[in-house]
Amino acid sequence: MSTLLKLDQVETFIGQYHILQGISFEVPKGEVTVLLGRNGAGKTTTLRTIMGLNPAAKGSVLFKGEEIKSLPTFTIANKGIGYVPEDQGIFAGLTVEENIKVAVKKENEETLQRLEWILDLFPDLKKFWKKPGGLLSGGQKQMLSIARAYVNDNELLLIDEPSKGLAPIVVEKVMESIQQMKDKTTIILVEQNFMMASTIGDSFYIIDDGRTVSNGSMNLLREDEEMRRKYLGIA
Amino acid sequence: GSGTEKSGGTEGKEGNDEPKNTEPIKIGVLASQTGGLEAYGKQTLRGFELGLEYATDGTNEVAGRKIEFIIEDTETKPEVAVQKATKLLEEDEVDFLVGSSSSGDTLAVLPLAEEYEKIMIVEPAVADSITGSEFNKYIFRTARNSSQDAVAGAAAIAKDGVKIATLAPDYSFGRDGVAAFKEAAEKLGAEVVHEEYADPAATDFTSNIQKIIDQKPDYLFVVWAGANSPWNQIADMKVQEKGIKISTGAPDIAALATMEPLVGMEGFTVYYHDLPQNDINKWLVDEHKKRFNGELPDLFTPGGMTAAMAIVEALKKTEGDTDSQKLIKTMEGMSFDTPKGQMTFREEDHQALQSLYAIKLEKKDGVDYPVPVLIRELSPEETAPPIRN
Amino acid sequence: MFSNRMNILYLIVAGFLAVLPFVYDSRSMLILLSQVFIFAVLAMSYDILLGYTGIVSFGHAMFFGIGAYTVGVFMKRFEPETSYFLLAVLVTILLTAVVSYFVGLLTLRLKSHFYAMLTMAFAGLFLVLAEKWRTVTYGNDGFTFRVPDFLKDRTDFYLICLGSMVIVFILLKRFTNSPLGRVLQAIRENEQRTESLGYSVLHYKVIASVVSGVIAGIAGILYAVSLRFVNTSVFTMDITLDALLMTIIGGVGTLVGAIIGAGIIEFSHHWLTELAKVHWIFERWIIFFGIIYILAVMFFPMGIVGSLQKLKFRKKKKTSIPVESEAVSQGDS
Amino acid sequence: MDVLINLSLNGLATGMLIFLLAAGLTLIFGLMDVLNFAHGGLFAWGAYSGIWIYTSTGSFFIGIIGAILTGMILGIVTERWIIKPVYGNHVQQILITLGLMLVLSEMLKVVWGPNQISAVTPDYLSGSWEFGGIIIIKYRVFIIAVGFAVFLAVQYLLKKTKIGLVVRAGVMNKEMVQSLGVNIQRVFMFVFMIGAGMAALGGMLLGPYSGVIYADMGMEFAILAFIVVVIGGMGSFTGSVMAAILVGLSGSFMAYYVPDLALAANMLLMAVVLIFRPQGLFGTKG
Amino acid sequence: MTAIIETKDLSITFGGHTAVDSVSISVPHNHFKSIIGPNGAGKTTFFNLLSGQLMPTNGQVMYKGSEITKLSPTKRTRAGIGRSFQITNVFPNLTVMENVRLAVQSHEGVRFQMLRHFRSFNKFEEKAEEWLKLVLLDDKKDALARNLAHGEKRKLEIAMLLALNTEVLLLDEPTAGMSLEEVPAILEVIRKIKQRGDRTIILIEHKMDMIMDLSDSIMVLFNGALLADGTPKDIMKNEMVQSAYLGGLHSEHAAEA
Ligand SMILES: Nc1ncnc2c1ncn2[C@@H]1O[C@H](COP(=O)(O)OP(=O)(O)OP(=O)(O)O)[C@@H](O)[C@H]1O
Ligand SMILES: Nc1ncnc2c1ncn2[C@@H]1O[C@H](COP(=O)(O)OP(=O)(O)OP(=O)(O)O)[C@@H](O)[C@H]1O
Ligand SMILES: [Mg+2]
Ligand SMILES: [Mg+2]
Repeated sequence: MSTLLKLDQVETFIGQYHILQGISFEVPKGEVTVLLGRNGAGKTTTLRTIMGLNPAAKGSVLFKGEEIKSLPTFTIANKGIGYVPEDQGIFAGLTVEENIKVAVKKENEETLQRLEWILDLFPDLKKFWKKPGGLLSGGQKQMLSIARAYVNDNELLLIDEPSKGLAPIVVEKVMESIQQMKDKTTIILVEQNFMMASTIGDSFYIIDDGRTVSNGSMNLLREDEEMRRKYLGIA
Repeated sequence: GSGTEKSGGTEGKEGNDEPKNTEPIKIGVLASQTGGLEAYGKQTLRGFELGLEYATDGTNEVAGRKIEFIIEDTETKPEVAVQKATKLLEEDEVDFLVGSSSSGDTLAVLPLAEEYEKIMIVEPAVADSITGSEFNKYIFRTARNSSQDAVAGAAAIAKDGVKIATLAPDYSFGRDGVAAFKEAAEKLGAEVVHEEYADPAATDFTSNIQKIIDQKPDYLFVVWAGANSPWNQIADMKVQEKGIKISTGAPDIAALATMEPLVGMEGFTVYYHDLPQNDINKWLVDEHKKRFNGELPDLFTPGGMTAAMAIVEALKKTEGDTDSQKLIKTMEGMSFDTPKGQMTFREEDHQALQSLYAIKLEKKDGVDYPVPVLIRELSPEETAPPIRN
Repeated sequence: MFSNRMNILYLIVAGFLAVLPFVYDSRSMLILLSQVFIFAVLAMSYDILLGYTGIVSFGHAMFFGIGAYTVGVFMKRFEPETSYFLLAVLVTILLTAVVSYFVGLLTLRLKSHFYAMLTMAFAGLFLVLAEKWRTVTYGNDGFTFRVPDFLKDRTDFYLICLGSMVIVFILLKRFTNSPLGRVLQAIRENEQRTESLGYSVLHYKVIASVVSGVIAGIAGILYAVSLRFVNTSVFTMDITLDALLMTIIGGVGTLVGAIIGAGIIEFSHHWLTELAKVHWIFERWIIFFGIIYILAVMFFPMGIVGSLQKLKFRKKKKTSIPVESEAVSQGDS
Repeated sequence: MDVLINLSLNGLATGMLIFLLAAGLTLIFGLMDVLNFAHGGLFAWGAYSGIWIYTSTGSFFIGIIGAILTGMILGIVTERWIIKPVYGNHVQQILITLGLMLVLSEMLKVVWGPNQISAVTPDYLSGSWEFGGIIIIKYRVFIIAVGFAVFLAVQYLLKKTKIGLVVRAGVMNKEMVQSLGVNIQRVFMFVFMIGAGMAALGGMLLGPYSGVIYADMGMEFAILAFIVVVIGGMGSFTGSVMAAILVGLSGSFMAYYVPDLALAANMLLMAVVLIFRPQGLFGTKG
Repeated sequence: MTAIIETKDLSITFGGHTAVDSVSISVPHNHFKSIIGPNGAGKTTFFNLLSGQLMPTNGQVMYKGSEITKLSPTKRTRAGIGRSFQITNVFPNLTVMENVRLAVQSHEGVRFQMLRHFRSFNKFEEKAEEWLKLVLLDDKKDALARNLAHGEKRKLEIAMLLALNTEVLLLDEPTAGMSLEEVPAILEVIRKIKQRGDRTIILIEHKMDMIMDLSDSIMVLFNGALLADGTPKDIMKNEMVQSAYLGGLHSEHAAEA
């Protein structure tokens, strides 16, 4: 299987702070790669670096073999990368419909179909179609944020803690949806919900203090209690 | 204050004890070189310079003393005017102040003239209160004041039985002007049937004009200043077609250009370059054209010249003595020549009485704005305003 | 109070300014500096609103004007004596407190721009009042008045302005560093959260509005006394904008910034107009003045003081631990 | 009756003119949330360049086009150099745009001199019709027509394209719209350019309305534009039209019926609207 | 046991949509109650009604026997109802320390003190530091709140609530986004407070193991209405809860537990 995205010794500064100090990983096409790590480890910053929101100062970010490190965010997005930020990034004053409309890149049949699929997945969004995004409940915002990323035909999705604030049954649905998309879309997932991460993840990377410190296949982690304890503090 | 004693004292001594003083005489000129009244400030300054030259026959000297002048920009802000005036008085130790373009700036400076006991020639600020309620004896005004304008305006149109409505901007200038006009017009037997005051910054004057039309006066007398003006709308509302004649003061050339719709109106003016027929004015027009590539002197150019001429005249009389008390005595009642004929500082309020001109706006070939054409000269006696100090 | 280097620096500067008139005898410099002090007081009062409570007011001239007119009218109507002057100060404090209280109550519930515009409307109404109440105010031309003897001498007046500025600075420094001041900053950051911490936001905002209004009124008094003249210009938007510009150029939320801003604007104004006489290029000096504003934003995005603080901080802590001092809120105390 | 009709018509026309002045600001301030104090400078430049082109070519129409182009070019330059670094920061916006305002209005004097300049209506638009006591000024009818046209055009732009949405989203969360693949900088520049063009158009049309243009017209009318945008409700185009007409009508009626308060008309109107509707006429709560 | 918080027919409608629908509950003193329910069920809204951020369209809120339905959030906080927010809600440009210090200051009732230097209230800072230690955030006390990672902000949010030291604690998904490793520590803090036995806690969470572990009782909201209110065991057995909230995976999970 080919590599869709490859980070090599990426270092990122925010202001004068050296946040990422050496992140390297490869994301094989069609797989779910999970980033794990403590609060403040640099998971979110890694995703933001890929998106060009906190551009990397050193190292390389290759998407389909092309260096995207210093491209502007919108260009990166238009290469087929979707992003669900950890704070959801809802446009509070826009309705659910408008939030999605802003995201849509091509208004064609396919998009409509995907939209239908999304609304089946999250019926709440349909119910509150004309409601300002800012008035949604926490979980509904999360759904909207995911929906916005799903509505386009993206090759790569960066999803930052999707399960946060979602009811268990919805978490399950999101997991299913990720499975369904797998053939077309590659996913990088940051997730604290280990049950979810371990169920749908194919491989994992652990980030600590701005560095990738360990990686392997998810099966490995599921079985290796030692490693879980060491990096994740769970048995 | 300490400043007062210092400058006042030494000056007095020098003036009295040493008759052969050869130190230069200094004049501080305050004018708006930036801001809204910039155009007026420039006219005053050009006039002033020409005036000094004319009055001293090009020597810039009087009674053996050189005359120097220092120009300061008030920016049309009272606090700047005070700063600059103080600088002139304190640091440059000027003997006279001249200025300024705005009434507000001038009013703010008046107390300084008194504090430092220096003569201030007010030019071209028009507020009545300068020679009225705010007057002090160091103030002399070569400019005409609002009341003189108003009296001239009245003289141009008011007669027994004439019904007049007025339109003025709703601030001091407009209110003062109309009050003075009303007094003068009623003295001449006319009746002011309606006073309309409009927001000077309004985009739309039609409501005000509508009201005036409703009153069916014979004349509409307009007191106006500032770029935003009602002329267009007066024409659009067909005021003249309704038999209401318009009268107002003719402004400077730039503003005359906006008065196209009022061709034919009768009013008055302070100055237009071909109105006063005398040698001084002829010289002014010629020199001005020569020096400023063909430009004509405008509304306030002769005023600047007049201020300079008044100072030189007074100094000639005191033989170069700049003692203020002596100067005041000399200047009270003093008559002097100006581009607008002879003027006289009235003893009571130091207002220069002067000629104004009843005119009619006419279209002239080769001139792209309506031109004020003389109907008759209004003599200084005729336009003398009431004494209000 | 005088515990660290910054305070010693302030003390030195204040001391220097206090002896200046006795060693450097330039009247226009004194007047210019007095002007700086007066506007510094105004700008500091504005900083309480903008920098510490996070509200932009377009109507600050209202309080400045009330102060200016009160003292003007008192001196004109009654005798220019110290007792009447003190009475005028008292009346100003009262009037500005009452007006800022009610205007505060009426306006502070509004959100940002709407608040700004409503204050502008109120200031506009005061302007019209000053214009129309001609028997007292003499309309827009205004009037001159005499001042009590102790305010006449420029040096004395200079010292009074300097003293006022120093006192206002110390008081406001205390005020902003007090527990109450800290709550104001919390309101600036997150109003709703402050509320749910158990602070009633409106009370605090009204207090800020009153404090700021009263001090602006005092600046107005000094201003009118310095001119011995008052006209409607004290109520115009220009005054508010001046306060705003000085605060921003100096750095919002720092108080010293307001003083420095006042100095920068008054002095660059002064120098530019001087230059205008030297070279024709500077005849349109206002263009250069405008360029100064633009450059100020580009090079000192957080205002002079704010940006310097940030710089100083960077030098001190060049580390990878993402720790940052309260550059914005804590000021220099 | 005639009086009422006259007052209403003139109020409406003035309102439409004010709308034209404010329309650009509705985009720049209302929608993009940029406190642009240089807006007055933009429409003063529109007025000067437009009138200058009009008097030198003799064609009013070319003058209008010229004004709009001038405005758009200035808009692009302004956005690129002045506004871009300060999006989202009101405090910096105030300072930098006030600086720009000074530069713009002083530059007018450098280019065209400090004097006021007269602006005449083209022959085919000057004069008025009179029906009984009702006077209809031709130029005002023209203004009303242009006002409506601009309103419809912008309304179309905002409603039928994603631009309005994208701008609003961009103001709320710039990073997020970019993450969704939108080049928000280009969109902002485009909208700013349109706003500046409309400001210039408004300035140009104001010229013949009052017969004169002058360098300080900018600040004077900019305040009016701000009033309109705020009482209309930030970012609501319909709100702006309504507010502008309200300002026009209230000015017209107050000048006639309560002249003593005419000076305070706009401020009173704004105070009343904001006290009773703190979010503006067409603003959404919260 | 007397009720400390009671609601009677509490309802709120947003333009036709009833987010909380006639909910009547009663929470005894020093009780630990959890609220579960699908997304959009009205849990947060219910909190908003308790803490005063929203006013109900109908019904009453009672606190210690007296009605507080119309009281402002400020007054309720002072009366002893503190809350944390689901969407992180802190003072972004103040330091972590200052964020907590403000809460301590409020708890100490120092409100309109305007001339004393804030640093003279040293004990506030000491107190604040203690709270920060408790939530494992003391190493970040000088950082600006906005520069914290998401999980760190959640801890700050909790510290601020704890610093208010109120009798009633309303916790809205306190551990959402917190890392696996640190959740136990926060749980421990909550557990300790519970064990002290002088606080009433109402918790909204989607983490079932946590809820099962801590709660004395659980109430379930569905479409705004109160579906069930009972012991954890009873609630887990409820079929509706299983099918519409927990879903397949979790039922197994619950069964295991
Ligand atoms: N703007 C910023 N300025 C300074 N430090 C920052 C900034 N943004 C993030 N940091 C710091 O960078 C580190 C990494 O943050 P990041 O958000 O990537 O962590 P994370 O792994 O996503 O954590 P979490 O699980 O809590 O979301 C944290 O210590 C955080 O405090
Ligand atoms: N201010 C408001 N205006 C309009 N609707 C609102 C408002 N607040 C909440 N709602 C609606 O009320 C419903 C309940 O929202 P609430 O936030 O209480 O849900 P929740 O149970 O906390 O959900 P979650 O688990 O996702 O946080 C939602 O459908 C939401 O859209
Ligand atoms: Mg994160
Ligand atoms: Mg919730």
